[in-house]
Amino acid sequence: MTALLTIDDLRLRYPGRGFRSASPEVLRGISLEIAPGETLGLVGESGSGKTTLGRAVLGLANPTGGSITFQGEDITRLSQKQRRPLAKRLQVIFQDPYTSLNPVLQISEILSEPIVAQGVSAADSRKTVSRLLDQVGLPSNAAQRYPREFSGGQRQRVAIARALALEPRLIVCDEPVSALDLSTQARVLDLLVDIQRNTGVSYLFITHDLSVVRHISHRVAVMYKGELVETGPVAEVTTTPQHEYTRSLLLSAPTADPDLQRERRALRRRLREAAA
Amino acid sequence: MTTTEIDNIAAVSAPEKKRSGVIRRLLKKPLGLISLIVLIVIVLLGVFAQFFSAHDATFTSLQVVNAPPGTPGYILGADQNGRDIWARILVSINVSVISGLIGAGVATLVGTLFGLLAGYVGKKTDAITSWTFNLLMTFPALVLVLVLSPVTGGAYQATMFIFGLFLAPSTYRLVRNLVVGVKNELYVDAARVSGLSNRRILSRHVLYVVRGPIIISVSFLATAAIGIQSGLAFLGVGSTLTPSFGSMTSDAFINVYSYPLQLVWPSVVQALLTSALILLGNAYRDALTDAERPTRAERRAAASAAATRTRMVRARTAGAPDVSSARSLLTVRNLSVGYAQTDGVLKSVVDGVSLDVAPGEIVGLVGESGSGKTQTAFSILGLLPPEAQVEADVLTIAGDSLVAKDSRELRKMRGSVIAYIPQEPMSNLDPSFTIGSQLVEGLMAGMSRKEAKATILQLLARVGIADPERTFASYPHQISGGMAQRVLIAGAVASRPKLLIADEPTTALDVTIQAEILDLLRDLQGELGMGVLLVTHNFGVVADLCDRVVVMRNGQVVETGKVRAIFHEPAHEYTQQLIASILDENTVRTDPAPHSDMRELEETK
Amino acid sequence: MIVYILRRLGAGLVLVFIVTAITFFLTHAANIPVANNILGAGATQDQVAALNAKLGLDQPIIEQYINWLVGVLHGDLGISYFTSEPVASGIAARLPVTLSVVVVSLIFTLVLSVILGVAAASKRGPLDVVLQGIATLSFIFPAILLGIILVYVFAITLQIVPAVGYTSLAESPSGWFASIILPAIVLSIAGIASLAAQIRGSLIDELGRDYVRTLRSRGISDMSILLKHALRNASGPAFTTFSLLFISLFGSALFIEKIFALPGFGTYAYQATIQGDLPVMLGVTLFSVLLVVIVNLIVDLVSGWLNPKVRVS
Amino acid sequence: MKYTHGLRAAAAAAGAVLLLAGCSAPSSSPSSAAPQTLNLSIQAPPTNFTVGDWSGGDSTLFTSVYDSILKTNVKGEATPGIAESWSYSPDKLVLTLKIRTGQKFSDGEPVDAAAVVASLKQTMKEPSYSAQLATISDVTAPDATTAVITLKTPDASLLSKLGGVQGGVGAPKVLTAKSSSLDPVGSGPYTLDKSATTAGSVYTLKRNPGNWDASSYPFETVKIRVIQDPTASQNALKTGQLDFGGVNPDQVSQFPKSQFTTGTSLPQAVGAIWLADRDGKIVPALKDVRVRQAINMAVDRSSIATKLVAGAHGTEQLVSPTGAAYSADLDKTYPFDVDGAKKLMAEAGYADGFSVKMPSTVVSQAYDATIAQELGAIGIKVTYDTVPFQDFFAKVYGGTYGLYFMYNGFSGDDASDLNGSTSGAFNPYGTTTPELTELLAKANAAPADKQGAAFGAVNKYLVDQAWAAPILSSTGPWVTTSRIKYTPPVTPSLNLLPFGVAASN
Repeated sequence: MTALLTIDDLRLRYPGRGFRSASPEVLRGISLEIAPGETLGLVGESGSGKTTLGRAVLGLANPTGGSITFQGEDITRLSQKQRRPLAKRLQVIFQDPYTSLNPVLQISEILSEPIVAQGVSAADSRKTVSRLLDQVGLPSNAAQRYPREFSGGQRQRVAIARALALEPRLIVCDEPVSALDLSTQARVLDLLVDIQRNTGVSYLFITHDLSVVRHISHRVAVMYKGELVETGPVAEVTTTPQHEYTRSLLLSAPTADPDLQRERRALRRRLREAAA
Repeated sequence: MTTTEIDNIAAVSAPEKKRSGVIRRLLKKPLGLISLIVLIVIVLLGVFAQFFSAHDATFTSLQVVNAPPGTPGYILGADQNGRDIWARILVSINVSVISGLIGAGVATLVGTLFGLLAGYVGKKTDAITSWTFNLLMTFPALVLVLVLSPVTGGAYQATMFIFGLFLAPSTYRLVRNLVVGVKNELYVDAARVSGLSNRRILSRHVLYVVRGPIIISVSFLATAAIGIQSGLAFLGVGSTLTPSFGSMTSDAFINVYSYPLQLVWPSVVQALLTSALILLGNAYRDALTDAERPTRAERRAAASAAATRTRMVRARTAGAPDVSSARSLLTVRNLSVGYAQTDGVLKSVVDGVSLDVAPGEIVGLVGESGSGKTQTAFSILGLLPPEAQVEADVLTIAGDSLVAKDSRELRKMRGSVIAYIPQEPMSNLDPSFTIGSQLVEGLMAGMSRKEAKATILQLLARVGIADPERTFASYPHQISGGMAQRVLIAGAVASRPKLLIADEPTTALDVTIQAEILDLLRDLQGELGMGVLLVTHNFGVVADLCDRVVVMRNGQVVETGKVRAIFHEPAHEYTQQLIASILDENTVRTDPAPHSDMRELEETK
Repeated sequence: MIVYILRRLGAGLVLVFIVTAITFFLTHAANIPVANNILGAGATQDQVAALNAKLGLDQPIIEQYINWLVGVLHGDLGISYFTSEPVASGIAARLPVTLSVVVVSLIFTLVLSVILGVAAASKRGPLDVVLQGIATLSFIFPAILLGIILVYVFAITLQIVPAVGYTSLAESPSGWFASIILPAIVLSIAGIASLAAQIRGSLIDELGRDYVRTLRSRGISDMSILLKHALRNASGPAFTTFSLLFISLFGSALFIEKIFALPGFGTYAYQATIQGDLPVMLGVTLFSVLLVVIVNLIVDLVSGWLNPKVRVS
Repeated sequence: MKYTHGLRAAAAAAGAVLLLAGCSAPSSSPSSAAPQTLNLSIQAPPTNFTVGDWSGGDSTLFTSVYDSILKTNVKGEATPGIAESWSYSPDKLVLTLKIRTGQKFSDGEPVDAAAVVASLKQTMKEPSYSAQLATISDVTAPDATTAVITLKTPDASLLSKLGGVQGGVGAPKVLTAKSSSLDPVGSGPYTLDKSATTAGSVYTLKRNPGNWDASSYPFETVKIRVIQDPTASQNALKTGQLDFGGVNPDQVSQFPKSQFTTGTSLPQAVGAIWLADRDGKIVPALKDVRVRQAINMAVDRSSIATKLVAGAHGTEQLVSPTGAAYSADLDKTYPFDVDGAKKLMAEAGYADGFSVKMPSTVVSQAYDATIAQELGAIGIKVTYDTVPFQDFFAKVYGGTYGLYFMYNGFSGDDASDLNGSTSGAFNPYGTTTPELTELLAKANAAPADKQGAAFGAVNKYLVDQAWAAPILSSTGPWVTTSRIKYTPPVTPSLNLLPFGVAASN
């Protein structure tokens, strides 16, 4: 299998405040691959480094070691200018639909901006905008509105449309549904799966929610304290976890069934008492 | 896309249809409109000075020296040199306006340009420019102006140019800090990922967003520049023959005891000019905040307790039936919460809610965002902002009615009978005080400081904090989110409340921590026999903790029932819909990644 | 902590070095005929040259600056060209005057703006509007007019304070206070408005924060929340304004000194600059930069103390 | 005070005037109820106290710490000082001074003829006074109580100069020492109290009971503040922080009779546009006498004197109206006549006028606009440079300006007035004519009874030649607190003799 994205021994340490003060490493040698059309779910608790990994792929954080290869091209350390052509192939959907859309721009401006930046005429970009709105299930009159006029789920659709504008090969999804309501969450996930089926785009899907991961991922990678502790097909990892951390993660997530949850709680308590 | 969401768009956007711009909003404010008119009138008087005055501003007539106001041809009188005060005021307006324009213009241009660069480009640029602007701030500007006066010839325009540079640091700081804030916004990241050039990001995203505060600062800079010019002229720096408010004041100051009015005229006009500028700036800021308010309101819908006053709960009707049973810990009947809109219409967010919590019972209050669940919880706690209009037939805790209680009585209840656990652990601790001191404060009413400390240390140990002494002395930023939530729980149960209201107590936490906190809550509830009202949108949490569930939607209760019943046999359509959207643990994505096709595609490239 | 203070002071010294250098070279560029100004009476070329030699003005510019720096390191700031007074004693005599006025004025400003800001933030509505009106009015009210009114009422009519001049604190504390009270009030007037607005704004922000609600949920009194918790957290941004205020008040002291005939630092600096009295200009520059550095350091230390997060370890 | 008072500059030590000076102080010793402190103000601080180097406004400070060879009393007469008597040789070229014995400098050294010689020689050397003492060829001290001044040409104003700053005598040991600039060692009626003095802002004088004339100076302490702002000094006067000040006529009523004494000063100074560049070095037009005359005709003296400066009189002469050289007829030489002035300008070849730069100082500020306008009416376009007063004379000597407005304080004698008007700051380019030189020489050498007429001829010549454009001679009201007895002097701001203690009722 030819990987679309290959991450090899990626390390990252944020610059310290003083001259020599070093902060702890956030990424400690991460290696993973994403195939074309595949969704890789990246799970971990806050501070595990999963968001940093996504930002490193997007060029928003600077790795201190290792490499990121995208479609055969080393994109580990590109200048902003070198990175610009990459926008056509690599896109992002952020967690917070409230801050990922510029509040003072109309939806049409938000959506046409990446297209125009690639040199497409304004008239053509208008057509693309209405196609995109249709694709994410928003009415075409949404183009003339501002982000604040939409609900969270609708905004996240706008963010998805923006990511799709340039027909990318990989979209980094950083917790795209965690800020959404339950019913909206399911619909947005369905939309993402549909889009993947239609376009063959790959997702690096970052989340802390195991049920979301199950829903959308082909494969799952589990991060813990800057390291990858377990990788594998979603069914395997979520049913027969190998790593202890993955196990505790699975047991900790409360399930939406009072009786099942009581069992899980008891199991967890036993495990903890055994450990102690 | 469901039809409900499309409906929502229409519904939400309806009042927004006539989306008035900031300028229009500004003109709608009486203060904004008046100050704008005053400003325009003053500026026009200056621009067309020669049409409004009978004499040249520098023309002296010895016949009218110190003539009183009303002298023919000299409306405001003449000064000590026999010059027309009115004519001089008109010319002074021009000098002031030009000074304001130059000073504020230079400061804004320089400050904005370098502020953008420093905030956006990187740490090194930031360090260098910040250092340079700090230098500018320490530099004695007057020295430079005087030293350079042979070069500038004392022309006030050149002087104001120099002072513009010295005013620039304030704009620089403002813009830089705004940009640093905006730079970390996700939409700027998104723009970068979208392949936008730095210039485009700066001009379109960053500058566009920070322009409001810059425009406001311009009004202050202009006043400052006008003040500086008149101050310098008062001191006699520069040409003394150019009429300006400062030189007029200086002339009049000499004669203040003989002709005090001569001092009043320039002062009044200058004050009018500057106050119009400032009030216009203020009105613009208000217009800008108004424009931003909807987004903020949404983001902080629950957190808008921007007041220390407590909202009293009003009885809906006199003699409402007392349905609170002796067994019930919390009884709520027909509770509504509304907020008056700017157009005077009351917008209801909670509408006729009734619910009960029995002693020792955990009741889940479930609903999506905007369902009114948090507003319901806060109205029970008496923590809604004063704008809220709260009414209820019955609102009783442990047999004690909250209706018509004043804020002091409510506060007493909050300290003892009823307690609260918030959602976001970090933001709910005062960053400036140690954990211990904030927790002790709540107990000080009933016991000595020593006792309170002992109680809190004991509690900290009880909520699972390994080193209570150390945590007691720590500041909030020194502990983790999970610890902070334990601290808040300790704070809530410190007074051994009968009713605990928890607002999404685990939403901000990682799943592993969430599980521990849930365990802790259950244990404490068992020990203390508290009734708990648990506000949440997480059905996993509901399943874990709750005995009964109240489902809310659009401010109303749609269904109430035992936890199993809700999960297994939801009666209401909405509840069914909610239960159905729960991502099933058993469905795992099985369709294979279509990488085979893609590989072919890759290979043909 | 001490390392931090020393480092900041070190950075301040670099700033002093650069700012005085700029002043020095700009003054030279402006080419003020110092010798002619001093000698006056149709001085001959020879006399001018002799005086220039005496003042060291015939040396290369760089050397003159280095000489000055060396002098400063030995504690010698030079002698005024015009009043023959050693610059150090000149500053020592005048700085306390201006500092007295500025510091007392800052205390007024602080106290009044906290009262106004807290009142406006906690009692929103009509009172807020009235307070804002007062604040705006005070901002635009001409200081000169206020000065003359105060002098007329308190000095001339009531005769409870002097109209001009300065009495040193050592000489008579009550005389000192009487001699600076009016100037300090006049100087305060503009700052109160901006600082009160600042405090009001950050207090309103602070009162909207989550922890305020949590504190209330524990039954803590409104007064304690407002004055102990919210005010302390709101004071951070206000303190930054405070340091800017100090700088601006120090600058505007010149006008006050004129009206009240105070022998202060501003007048000293102004006269020196007009005449091209280079040693005084440099001394004045040095001290004003140092003052700004120290005030900024104090403000940072205080706001560090107020905000445990940025507290220097 | 609104600069209505004159500016003493006859001795080049010019400055803004707040004080008037004179003599005939009460010789009675101060009563026990006498005020201990006299509070005065000056507008500009002195640059230093070194003998011969004194410049800056008011000379009261200098003449208080240094005794002078002679003294000038309130009537403007030369009276004994360090020299208890003096005599001229018949040819008026040798002045012999008999030095008083028993006087001591504040460092304990005796005041003798050698000190007098050293001080006078020092003053002659310094640029500030060298021009004014240029008539002196030598000074010698044949013995400890005799000093002899030899002159190149007779100088009728010499005695007056020796009674002023130029006659100041300091201790020879520290005469030129650096310390003397702030720490004067003299034998005057007062000593400088350094502990209560801040150079540039407050000067405190302590009475020197050892001075031979101590009884003329009843105040234990004299505190002299530098107050630049006229309103501030008026405030200080009203609150009693100052004991003396000049005010505008319309302000007199603000000082209640119960607390203040008021009066009107003698003519103190002449305010004139000094047409200094009579050789046309930087303003060629001024070389032409017709241009200078045109300027004289363009100025509306009587209006300026009555409207701009209440209480002044228009004048066309540089001498005091109280002196013998003054002639009322001369004030009709150049009546206000714009057309006539224009005609003269055209005749001189300046029909289109010309542009000049003038300095604008605190002293001239009140007149600047009017002067610019009136000169503008005959085609002379005036632009102003703002010049701080301290720099004014330096700039003028530096030859920066062809013409400027300034006051020249009257000295009490025609000789000083006219010698002063033709030298120093009022003749920075040193212009002269053979006729003037001759007229001056004749007048200076004239016997006392003929001097009035002789200087009258000089005066007439200066008026005819439009040497300057005099505008007004100023008098003005003064105010003192009622505990002070003030005697308006002929020569203002010279010394503390006009100040005495009011008789208590």
